Amino acid sequence: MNILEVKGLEVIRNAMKVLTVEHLAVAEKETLALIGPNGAGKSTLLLVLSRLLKQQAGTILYRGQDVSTLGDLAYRRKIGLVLQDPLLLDGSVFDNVASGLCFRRVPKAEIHQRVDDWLEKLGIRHLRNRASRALSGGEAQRVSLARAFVLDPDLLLLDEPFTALDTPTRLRLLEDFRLLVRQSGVTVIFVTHDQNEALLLGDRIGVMMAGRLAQVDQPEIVFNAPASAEVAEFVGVETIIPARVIHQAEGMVIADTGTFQVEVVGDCRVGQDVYICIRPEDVTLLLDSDGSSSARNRLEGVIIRTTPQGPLERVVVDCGCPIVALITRASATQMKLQTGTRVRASFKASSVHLVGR
Amino acid sequence: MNILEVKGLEVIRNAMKVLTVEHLAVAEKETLALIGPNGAGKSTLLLVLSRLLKQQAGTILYRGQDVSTLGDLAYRRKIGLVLQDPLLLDGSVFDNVASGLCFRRVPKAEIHQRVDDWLEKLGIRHLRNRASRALSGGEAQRVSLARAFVLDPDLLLLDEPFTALDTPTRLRLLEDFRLLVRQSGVTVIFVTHDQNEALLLGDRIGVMMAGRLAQVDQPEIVFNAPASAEVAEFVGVETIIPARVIHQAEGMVIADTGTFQVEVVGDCRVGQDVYICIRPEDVTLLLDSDGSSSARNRLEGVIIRTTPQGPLERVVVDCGCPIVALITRASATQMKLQTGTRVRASFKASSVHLVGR
Amino acid sequence: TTAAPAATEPAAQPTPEATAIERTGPKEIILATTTSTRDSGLLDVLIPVFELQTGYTVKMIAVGTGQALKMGEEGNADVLLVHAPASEVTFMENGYGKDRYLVMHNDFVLVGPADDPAKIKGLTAIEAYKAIAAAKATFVSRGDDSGTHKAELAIWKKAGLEPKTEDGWYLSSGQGMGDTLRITTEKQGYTFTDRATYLALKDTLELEILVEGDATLLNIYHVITVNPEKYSAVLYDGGKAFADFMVLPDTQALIGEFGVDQYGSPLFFPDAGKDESELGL
Amino acid sequence: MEMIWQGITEAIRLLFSGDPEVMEITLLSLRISGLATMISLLIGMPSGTLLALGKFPTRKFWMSLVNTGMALPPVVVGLVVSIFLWRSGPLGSLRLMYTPTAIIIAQTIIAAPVVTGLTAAALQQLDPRLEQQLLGLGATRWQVIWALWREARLPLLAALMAGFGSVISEVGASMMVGGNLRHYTRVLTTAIVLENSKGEFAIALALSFILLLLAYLVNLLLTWVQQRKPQG
Amino acid sequence: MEMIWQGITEAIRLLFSGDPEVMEITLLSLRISGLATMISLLIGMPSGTLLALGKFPTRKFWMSLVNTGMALPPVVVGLVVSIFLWRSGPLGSLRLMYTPTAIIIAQTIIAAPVVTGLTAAALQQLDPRLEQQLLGLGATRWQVIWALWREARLPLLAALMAGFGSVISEVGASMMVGGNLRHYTRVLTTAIVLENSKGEFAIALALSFILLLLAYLVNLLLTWVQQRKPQG
Ligand SMILES: Nc1ncnc2c1ncn2[C@@H]1O[C@H](COP(=O)(O)OP(=O)(O)OP(=O)(O)O)[C@@H](O)[C@H]1O
Ligand SMILES: Nc1ncnc2c1ncn2[C@@H]1O[C@H](COP(=O)(O)OP(=O)(O)OP(=O)(O)O)[C@@H](O)[C@H]1O
Ligand SMILES: [Mg+2]
Ligand SMILES: [Mg+2]
Repeated sequence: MNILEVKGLEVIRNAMKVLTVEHLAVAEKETLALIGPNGAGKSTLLLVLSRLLKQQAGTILYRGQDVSTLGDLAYRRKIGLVLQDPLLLDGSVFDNVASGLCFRRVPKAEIHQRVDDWLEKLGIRHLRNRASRALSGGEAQRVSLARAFVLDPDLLLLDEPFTALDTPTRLRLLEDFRLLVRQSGVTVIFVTHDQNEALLLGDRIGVMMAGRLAQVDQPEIVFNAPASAEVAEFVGVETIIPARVIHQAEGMVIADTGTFQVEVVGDCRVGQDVYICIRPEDVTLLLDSDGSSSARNRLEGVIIRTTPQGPLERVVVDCGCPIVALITRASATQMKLQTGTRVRASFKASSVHLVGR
Repeated sequence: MNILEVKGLEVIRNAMKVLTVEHLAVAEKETLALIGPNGAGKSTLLLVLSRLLKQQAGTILYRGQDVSTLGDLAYRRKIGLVLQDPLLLDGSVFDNVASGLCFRRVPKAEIHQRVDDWLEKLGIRHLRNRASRALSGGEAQRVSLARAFVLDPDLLLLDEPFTALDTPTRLRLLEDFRLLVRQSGVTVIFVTHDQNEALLLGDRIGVMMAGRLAQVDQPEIVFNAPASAEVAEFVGVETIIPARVIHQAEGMVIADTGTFQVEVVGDCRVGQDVYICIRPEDVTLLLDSDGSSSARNRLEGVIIRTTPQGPLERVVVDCGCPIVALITRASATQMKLQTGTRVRASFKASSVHLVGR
Repeated sequence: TTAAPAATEPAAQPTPEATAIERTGPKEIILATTTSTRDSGLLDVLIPVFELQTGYTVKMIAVGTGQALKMGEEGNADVLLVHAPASEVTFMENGYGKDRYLVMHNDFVLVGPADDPAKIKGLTAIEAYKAIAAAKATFVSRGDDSGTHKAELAIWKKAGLEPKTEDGWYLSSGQGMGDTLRITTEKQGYTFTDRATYLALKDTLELEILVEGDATLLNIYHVITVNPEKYSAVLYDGGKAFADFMVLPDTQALIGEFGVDQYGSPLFFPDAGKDESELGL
Repeated sequence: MEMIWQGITEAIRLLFSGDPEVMEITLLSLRISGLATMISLLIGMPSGTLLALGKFPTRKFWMSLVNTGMALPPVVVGLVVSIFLWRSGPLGSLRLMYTPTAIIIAQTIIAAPVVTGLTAAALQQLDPRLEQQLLGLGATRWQVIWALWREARLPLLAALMAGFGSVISEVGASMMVGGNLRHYTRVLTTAIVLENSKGEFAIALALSFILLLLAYLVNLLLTWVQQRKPQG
Repeated sequence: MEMIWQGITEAIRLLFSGDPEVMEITLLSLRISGLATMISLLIGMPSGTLLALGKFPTRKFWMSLVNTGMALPPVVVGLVVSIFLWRSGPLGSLRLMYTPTAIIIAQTIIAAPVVTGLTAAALQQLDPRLEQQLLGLGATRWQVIWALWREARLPLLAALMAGFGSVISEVGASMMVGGNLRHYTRVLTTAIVLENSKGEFAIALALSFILLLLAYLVNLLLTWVQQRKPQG
């Protein structure tokens, strides 16, 4: 059953239509990650879902019931909300984390217990009696998280909840959070700019673009089979080349870019104009001298740029048009890749995705 | 010549000593990335460096001159500052970006030109006349960045400047920013929680821990040869095993963990208690059946967990004590790695680092 | 502030219960009077005696004569103690008042700086006014339609003059006698005042009596009960009791003695039972 | 100058001799103005909150009306209240004229707009997203208001002080509707005017000092409350 | 009740007939109170800013003094100013007593603490990091203050209105130090008191309405300025 269902939503802010959601359903116990460019309307969607911003059109159903008939308060008491800014109240850290429980008139002893529990989990127990105005950015964010988590809600709406946290804490928290979500069966909708987070936590990922949900799907599908060139670009498909389908047979398609031809697993009408989308991590680089590979597509080219990207190296190869590959630093060093090196970029027919244009 | 030099700095906030920096020198045109856990004192350091918080002890030299004799205003007019929160002024986006130039009484025409230029570069030209109160989080952050960049300062102090930006924008901006920094020769000190950012932009990386600079060094050294186990843990060295040096000869050391022995390129006294530090991306996994490898260290074990991490897979292998490896999704699929699979974890003697305990 | 005898205090203590009874009970009357009678302290002596004798509580509201008469016209007061005979007659003729008794008089004086620039000392009031106008010496008028103001205007009229504030030397203070005297001191001008107020404030002023004892300078006080037929809310019995009290021989004696120990001479002269014509009007 | 010293000496003497009449006047002032301030708070804080947080079309009009009300002259209030409370007025039958109650009514009319206007200004200055955050935490309307009041307690206390200040110090209305009746409606300001018009400047000054002292003490008390709260 | 209608009718008549005396009194009120408010702004905004942003040890003490000053009774101010300006007083030789200047002095003493206190409260309510951000952008002290004033312009305008309101509406001080001299120091409030004491309630009410109208117009003007600014 869907815990939340949105139909025909339209939101106008500042005399501009900033959000249009025809339909969105979030299942019980599901975690939906929202990603998208700045100003796409992600925060606006969370605000509307928590009834803090009234929509100009459309309905929101909570467990099948229209929230406007359910009553805002009753509905809000079922959700936990973390806004993009921590917005702490004047008072101690404890006061802040306890505030939602106080509003719900939870007995004092229980409040203490639950708050301390969460302060501990978020590693801010030592800040318990600190004034909320005297916290660092990350500390404030943790307080804001504790404040929502302590409520033990049915639905968590989180707006970039982990951004200000340091990396080890974030990784640990992501892990803990994933377990917690699985165990408690809470439904989560969260906004993130970190695609790893979306991949790790999201049962589904929603990509918002210019006020619309451009795609809502399983992470693998969003990342590997984006619905449009824009989505593809946004989710890190770095090689996007316009092409035309010239052959189609047995679930295999050949697309021609003008410079080279690419074999793709898929189903497209001959003559259709498409974009060829290839994720950089799906591109393997071989030195000219190297042996064979099982990949069907092999393009020769020259490296025009390499940039480090975490433990990986991002390599741009000019094969007529630029193709981007992401390879481990180890292979890059081993193969002595540098600008000017001639390489062959190879990728499987199954890791190429075509979107219409 | 050092543009900035800090000596014997001590800062007390809230009756607690939150910052102690014995010495820190930042060279002209250098980019220093500050990383560290939440509450470590990174923001505090930037505040002190921009003379917005007075230190209780210590001096700050700007181009060899004590800033307290230079005068706060004259000094501040040489720097560009982005605080952790955007803190925009009431008014339009244009007003905000122009504010620093207005304070400096730059001619109006020039202000318009420079502001528009930066609005364009940061992709917020369309928001030029928008009220600053009606921006999304990422939009506000971009305004805050434009506001500092437009000043064309000698020294940029940036506190988590790119956090709220969406991934493609952030990547593009990082690239642009790197070029800009190189071209303009501006000195940059920036705080980040994204170690990639630190790696990509930082000429050196400073690791702050509990109010102290635990290590300041080239990125490779910080990441591969952390100064202590804490730093190691913080910079993503996931395998940290206590051991004792049992043999030393010709720049090679053998350390014994009790369960197994590890060969390390390095120089340590026999009998010394150390931690063995191995970065996950330096660990290769081989199936039992696989052939040889040039790596000196090979440990057998069973996979106890795999988690996706972006385009990579994080694999924890129990070899008596857990060893963490980061491998491409492609290899993981190819090798059919999953919990329970028996594998050999192998790593080069040169990619192991020992820190004293 | 401690002029009232201690014995009268219980009757007026604002205890909560007492307040409640007073507010609703018929034994509480409102006396509207002029500021001069209050500022001189005379009523602070008389009212406690009245309250003790009759059991009534008096709310003495000190306002301008104009406002006092207006309060009577609208039934907002039960009894008036005022000194503007001409207006009082109109008031009675219009049926707003029921009883009107002559109570007492004192006199008006012309005061001015010791150096007396217009040289009016010893002149009659009318001559003095003419001299002031001729010299364009500063003259401060009350200008508030009070009894004093009306008396002052009557003399100007008799002198055949009609000074205007636009002329510059004739000022209109629009305030009570005390403040007008103070302004006169500051401006080193002349003013027309009742003797009682002048004597009460003499120490803080730099003014001297220059003209006095003229028949035109009489200041006559009447007590008037408000006609209950116009407004049923008016407490005629109480008002009448107060009016009667004011003309009692004992009260009249008190009036006559008031101020003697402080100023060496009485401030008011009891006139109960006399005819107005006896006072030379 | 010398008069001011006399006034101070006299004030000290009056205070320490415990002159019963001065005590009575002082306590009455405190009681009347305190009560008027309380009632103004009861009226002004909710209305100010409504003006600041409410979203109704006539909000701006009401706001400028309230701001005008902040400049309501005590004499005008005194006059209008008199017209209502006089026997000839529509509420004459209540016999409230020239009672402490009448002063309280007039002072409430004076202080309520002050408290309302400053409450609204205080709340409007808060980050509007704070209200959202509170609602998001499951607060009821009342809990949101309560929390916002806590956040804005500094300017709200300033509003309270301004309200109290405006009534303890006004004289026009108290004089008109109270009548300055000895032992009954004579408060500090009306007593000062009386002593002044009697030429008793030293006593007037002494009463003035007592009045200022009173204001200062109330003020200290509120500042103390204000400083103490954050720990609560 | 009926009297109030009479008052309104009378007010309209006086306004539209352009009665020269009413015009004169109104303009004088506006001029005196406007000037006093200006001077109070010149004194109060800097001092309030200093109190809010300064970091000196006696700050709290000064703050409570200013708060007390907000409750400064006009009659007390009138009395003390009188004592100074009387011929017998230390400034007697300036011959300022019973002149418009005297009223301006007294009203300034009344309004300055109001403006100071509300300015301080307004600035204290801002995010303290805003000051840091401005300094970080290279603003001079003055530029920081100017920018913070812009940020807090809503409550600052409220402070201005409160200051103007407190002087246009007070009567005690104007009466005492101005003397209510016709054509010279008679302002709206003192004229109201006079007409009231004459029993001319309708005219008193009419003048009251004019006074309120004036306050409302000034208020509308300021609200309009306030609404207009953000575009600037
Ligand atoms: N308070 C506001 N008033 C009016 N318009 C707003 C307001 N806040 C945001 N907007 C506009 O609404 C649109 C959507 O904003 P929203 O905050 O939902 O974006 P977002 O997807 O959360 O972006 P970000 O990743 O930067 O947080 C943007 O165009 C933004 O400029
Ligand atoms: N305004 C303040 N007053 C007092 N103490 C503060 C204040 N701000 C931060 N602190 C404390 O000072 C220490 C350092 O804070 P700082 O903001 O420098 O941390 P940070 O390294 O920037 O952390 P983060 O990554 O969370 O932003 C922390 O312990 C914090 O609690
Ligand atoms: Mg957002
Ligand atoms: Mg920080």
